[in-house]
Amino acid sequence: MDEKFEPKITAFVCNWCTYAGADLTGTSRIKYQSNVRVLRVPCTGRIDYMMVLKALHKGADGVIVSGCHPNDCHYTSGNYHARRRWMVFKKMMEVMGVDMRRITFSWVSAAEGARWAQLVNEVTDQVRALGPYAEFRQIIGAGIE
Amino acid sequence: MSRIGVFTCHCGENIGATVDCVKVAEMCKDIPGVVHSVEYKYMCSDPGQRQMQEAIKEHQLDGVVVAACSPRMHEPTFRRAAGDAGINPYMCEMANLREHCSWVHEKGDATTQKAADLIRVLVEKVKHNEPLHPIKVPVTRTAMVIGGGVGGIQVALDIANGGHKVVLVEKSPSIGGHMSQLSETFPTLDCSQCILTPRMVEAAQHPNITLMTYSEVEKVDGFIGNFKVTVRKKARKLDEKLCTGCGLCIQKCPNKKISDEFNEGLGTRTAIYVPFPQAVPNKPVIDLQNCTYYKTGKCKVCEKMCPTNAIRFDQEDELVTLDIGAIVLATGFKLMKTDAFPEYGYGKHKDIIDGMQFERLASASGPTSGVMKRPSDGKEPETVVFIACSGSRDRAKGVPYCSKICCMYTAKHAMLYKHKVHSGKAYVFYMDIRAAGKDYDEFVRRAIEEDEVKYIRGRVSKIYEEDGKLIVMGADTLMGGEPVVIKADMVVLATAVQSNDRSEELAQTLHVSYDSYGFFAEAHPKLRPVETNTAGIFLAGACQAPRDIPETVAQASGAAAKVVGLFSNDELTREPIVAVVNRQAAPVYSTCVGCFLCQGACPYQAIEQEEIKARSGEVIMTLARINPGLCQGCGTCVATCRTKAIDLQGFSNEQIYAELMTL
Amino acid sequence: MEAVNQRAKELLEKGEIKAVLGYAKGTGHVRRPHFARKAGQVDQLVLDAACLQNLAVYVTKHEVKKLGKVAVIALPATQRAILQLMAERQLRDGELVILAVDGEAVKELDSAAALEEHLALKAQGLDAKDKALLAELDAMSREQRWVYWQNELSRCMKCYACRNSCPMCYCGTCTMDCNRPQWVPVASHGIGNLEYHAVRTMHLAGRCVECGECGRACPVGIPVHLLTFAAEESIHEQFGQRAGAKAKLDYALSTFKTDDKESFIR
Amino acid sequence: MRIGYYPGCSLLGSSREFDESTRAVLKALDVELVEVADWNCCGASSAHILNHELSIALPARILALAEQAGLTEILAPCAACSNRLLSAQQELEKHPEMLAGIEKAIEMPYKGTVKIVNILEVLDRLKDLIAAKTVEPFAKKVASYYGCLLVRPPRVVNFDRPEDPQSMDRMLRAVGATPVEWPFKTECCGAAFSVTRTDIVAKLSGKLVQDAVKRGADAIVVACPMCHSNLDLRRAEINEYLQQEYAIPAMFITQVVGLALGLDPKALGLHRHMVPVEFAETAGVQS
Repeated sequence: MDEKFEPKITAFVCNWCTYAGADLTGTSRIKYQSNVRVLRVPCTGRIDYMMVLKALHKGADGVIVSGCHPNDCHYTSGNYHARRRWMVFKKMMEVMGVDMRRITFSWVSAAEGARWAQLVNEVTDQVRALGPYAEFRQIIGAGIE
Repeated sequence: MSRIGVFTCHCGENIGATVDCVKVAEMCKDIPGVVHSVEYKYMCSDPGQRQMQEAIKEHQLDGVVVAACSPRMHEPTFRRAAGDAGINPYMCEMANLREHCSWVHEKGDATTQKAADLIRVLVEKVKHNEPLHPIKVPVTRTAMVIGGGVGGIQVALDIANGGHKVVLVEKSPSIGGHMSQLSETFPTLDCSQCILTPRMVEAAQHPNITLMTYSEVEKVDGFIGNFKVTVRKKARKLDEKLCTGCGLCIQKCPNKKISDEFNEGLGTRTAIYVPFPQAVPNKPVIDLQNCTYYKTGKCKVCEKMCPTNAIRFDQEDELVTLDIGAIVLATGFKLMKTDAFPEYGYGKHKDIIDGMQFERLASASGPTSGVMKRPSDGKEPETVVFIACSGSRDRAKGVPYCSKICCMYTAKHAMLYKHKVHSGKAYVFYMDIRAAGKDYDEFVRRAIEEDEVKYIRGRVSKIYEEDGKLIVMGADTLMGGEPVVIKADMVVLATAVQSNDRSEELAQTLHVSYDSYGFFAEAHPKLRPVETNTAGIFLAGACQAPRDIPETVAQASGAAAKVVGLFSNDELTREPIVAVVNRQAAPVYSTCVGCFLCQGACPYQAIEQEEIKARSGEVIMTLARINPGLCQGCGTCVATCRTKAIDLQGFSNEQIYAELMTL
Repeated sequence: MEAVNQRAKELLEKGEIKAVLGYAKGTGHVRRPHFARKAGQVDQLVLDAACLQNLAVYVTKHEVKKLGKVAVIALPATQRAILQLMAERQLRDGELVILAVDGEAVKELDSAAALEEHLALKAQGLDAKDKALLAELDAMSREQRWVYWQNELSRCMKCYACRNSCPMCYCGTCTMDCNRPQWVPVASHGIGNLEYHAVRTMHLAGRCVECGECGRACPVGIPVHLLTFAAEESIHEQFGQRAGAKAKLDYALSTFKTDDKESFIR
Repeated sequence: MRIGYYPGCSLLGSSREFDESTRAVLKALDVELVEVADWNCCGASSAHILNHELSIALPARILALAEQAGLTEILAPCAACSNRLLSAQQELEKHPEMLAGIEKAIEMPYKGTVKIVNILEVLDRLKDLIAAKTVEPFAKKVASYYGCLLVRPPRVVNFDRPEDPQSMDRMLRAVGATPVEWPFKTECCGAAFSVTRTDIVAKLSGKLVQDAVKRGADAIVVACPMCHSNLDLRRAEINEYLQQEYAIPAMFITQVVGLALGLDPKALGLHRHMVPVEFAETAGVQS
């Protein structure tokens, strides 16, 4: 296993802001690292914390959760509900000792193509520096179905 | 076992240059459930689409993944094509190889691998897709326009002329709005009432328009095409059918010293009154706060005088519930009052007035019959200072935005003043002159050049009164910040345009969004300027942002076109991306436990209570039910539900779980 | 105790209630829940410092509801749980007679509004012991916490005693028992246990009345209650809301403020 | 009531009567003043122009000393002092990254827990007691003059209505005085030009004196040492500039309250004024 470690990054993004923002990254031909796999949902409000846990379960070394900035939600308040859920989820994960450097929450609007590229690069670099999420992989090892 | 087809698009060089599409198509053949995988130069082209349709038939595909550009671009295209080929359109998904892969990564194996991964995720999703059917909702072809100013009147007339019924609701006793108060309008200086009153009469007489003046919207239920609106018809204390509008009651009303709202407090009216002579309808109302009878229990002079016995002191407010298909908000604006300016004396100087008060002073139908007299002593003002941006673009006043109309009306005011007082001196303090619009800048130049209005670029820091004069202390920033002191007889503040009183309350009643200043928010600032985020509710005029008359009227016609477009269908079709609460056989009925924790999470009040009843009629349990007409499909309730009793069609738990499991 | 039993007897005799739910002597010092169905059985009820269990867990059960109107001897945590259950529409006003016991004082309540008023007079929050335990957790490094919980959870065999003892875990079909999709693995291995306890904590965040029943119920002594306590306390700290305090549903995770303060979202 | 006290330099020098009257009035109202030991200069009008860090470190030291003394609140009667203390406190709140450097400079920890209040806020709290204890109502027409530092910048001081403050007027009414309507409550007096450019002071303060008299005031009441210096100490220059002898006295609010409470004029430092505190029957003009 001399091969250089390439992290696996899973991103959950809302359709109206961050997904559209990532589209804009493409239209603007801004390059970023290809480790990320994006899952599209309508709104950050739809993002169940179980999705984040399952992403880790499936061996993601880093997770990005991103949606519309406060006030910009296509559904007026889905992101506000999501923000609260994240605040509680983060606290609980910290209590359980989960490495929260691996889960990044952010707001990326439909106009922020460059910001999406920057975010993905930053997260990829950071997670690459952290290395594989060994602790989690250890408990997964005990129970892959 | 699923039979899924994968169609990989080169998008010319756009995908093909960095992603090895041929290899991707090959790789996809190995995904379980994929029975057909091809690549093509341009999938969205006519031959491309045809190729997909033929493959659907030939290989009896039950699901399709098109690996091409963003679904935000061509999802409707390919879903339509798939539908035409005989499968349910919602069995088609798109993998975004272009915006999310080929355009943002370098050419190489990693990029090709990512492209294949993206497709694999969507293949797993499609395996769990369910055929969905667009939601159809009926449409009530009656529109409600809230606000009877020039914007509301225009909307009502346009919809009515389009052949649909309109209910025009106005909270004050007459339609006409602010425009009926104006003296003359920029940039043509034509008389405001002369152009507005014919429209008011037309609206009143139109067979498709029902006027509800002196009425306010109290409650709005339902959803696009199917609103139920409750309107409070405030008691005029008058039988409108009997009243002929003769005005005898007004002449005889003993209580004549009431500050007149229409004249912005510069004149007086009686307790039973019509706001202005051309009011529509020309039927009086009794002002309960000021009527002697309601204050002391004695008087009733109007009742005795009325030749048709139309006065009804015992009349009560009436609540009317109407079925409405679309709503247009045209509730207008208000001006900041002079008492919001401590630096200009908190409104305690009578001769510091706002723009609307000046309109009344300049109006031929105003309290001075259009003769320039200052409010304090009725003298003709020899020097008048106009201050633009009074409150606007001023963070300290909470108004960082530009009020848009003031530059123009200030030029108009200065001009009108000069036309009436030829020897008078008019000064305008301004920050910038924003006169963008047809013939607008020419108009301002005319004020400066022909009417010799002195424009001073600078702010006024203070106004105080000394020896019967108003001392205006300003600065001329074009002269190096030189202090300027002007002894004026009257000062006109072009105060900021603000959202109307109780606009936030109304927004909450209608569940439309509003900005931090109380202006209603459009669905998209550029592409959907007359729609709100709530389907079926539209906007016109200054309730959305400061606007002048031409813009308001243009937007009103735009909103009317949207409503007429909506009414051209028998039924509305909506994307079936909505949340659903599961139902199961008795005795479980549903995994919903009826805790209704989801209700607060719904931005659309779409979660209702459904009672499950036994044959005896006894309620066995109360479950959540989602109204598909109201649900917009955000899925916040889905993530909130503990028992996963709610699921979102198109983004279901099974679909997302399947996607995750491929990663 | 006398006063409560007296009143319970009266209610039973008058036929206003079908049973009284309280505590009776169990093995050794243990107190077990007890339904007195007849006035004569009321004397078996005891009330002392050993009575710990949150009795609210029973009142939403189908079998209990079927009995008809029941009186509950409700210690403070039980009172909070009942109020939260009422806010979550699992109990209606008048469905129970709540014999609220606070030290020596006894009060008879039968509605959410009355319960809210009654509870408003009392300080809420964790006792010193639990606070100290949370502080201990807090003082650990992230890695230590991970090891601590992995070590604790390694004993979990998913008996679901924590779930079943919790008054707020009343769902007919628990998400743990859902299998389309099977979000949480059934087996009690590393990831299965972590995910189960994460889900349990998230489901109770904003709803936990901090009775600690889950921790007491655990047969292998995992302090699972610390997870829900930590979540509940952080909700109170961040949003000012507390479960079991309001008659009208005030669930922290289905309400929001536009200026909710956080510093981690980029 | 027990409250921390930071007199600052003016109250020990040019405005001793402000210190004397503040102490006298608060003593009469049973307020214990605890002077911050070893206090230093607040930085006043110069530090913030020269060195930003210094302008924060100086007030921070005073506040840190107050913290160490266990004080929760500190009265700084001088408007410049209270303004500087507030500015520094807010700056450190907004920029926590500066804290380490400041703590190093002042060689003590700083927590930012002390609340800074001005004299009008303290008197306002005691308004009912003052009204009850008033034995000689100050039945004069007064021009209440707030100057700039008490109310500006509004974001920093967050006190009263910046353009048309009312707190002093309320206090004056409570002791029987009648505030006149006048537009110059927060006009510039010339401030620190008191020393360097007396001609500017004469012009600016002259306008104030002239207008106060014109509007019938018997006294100008202030709450800032600099305002007082300009209106009192520089009266000769003002009168020369205006070519008229204005005798209207300028008084500190604490002196007015003290008189109403029946305190000895000497204890209130009234004898220290350049313009005698005497009231003509009608107006303050002696030609």
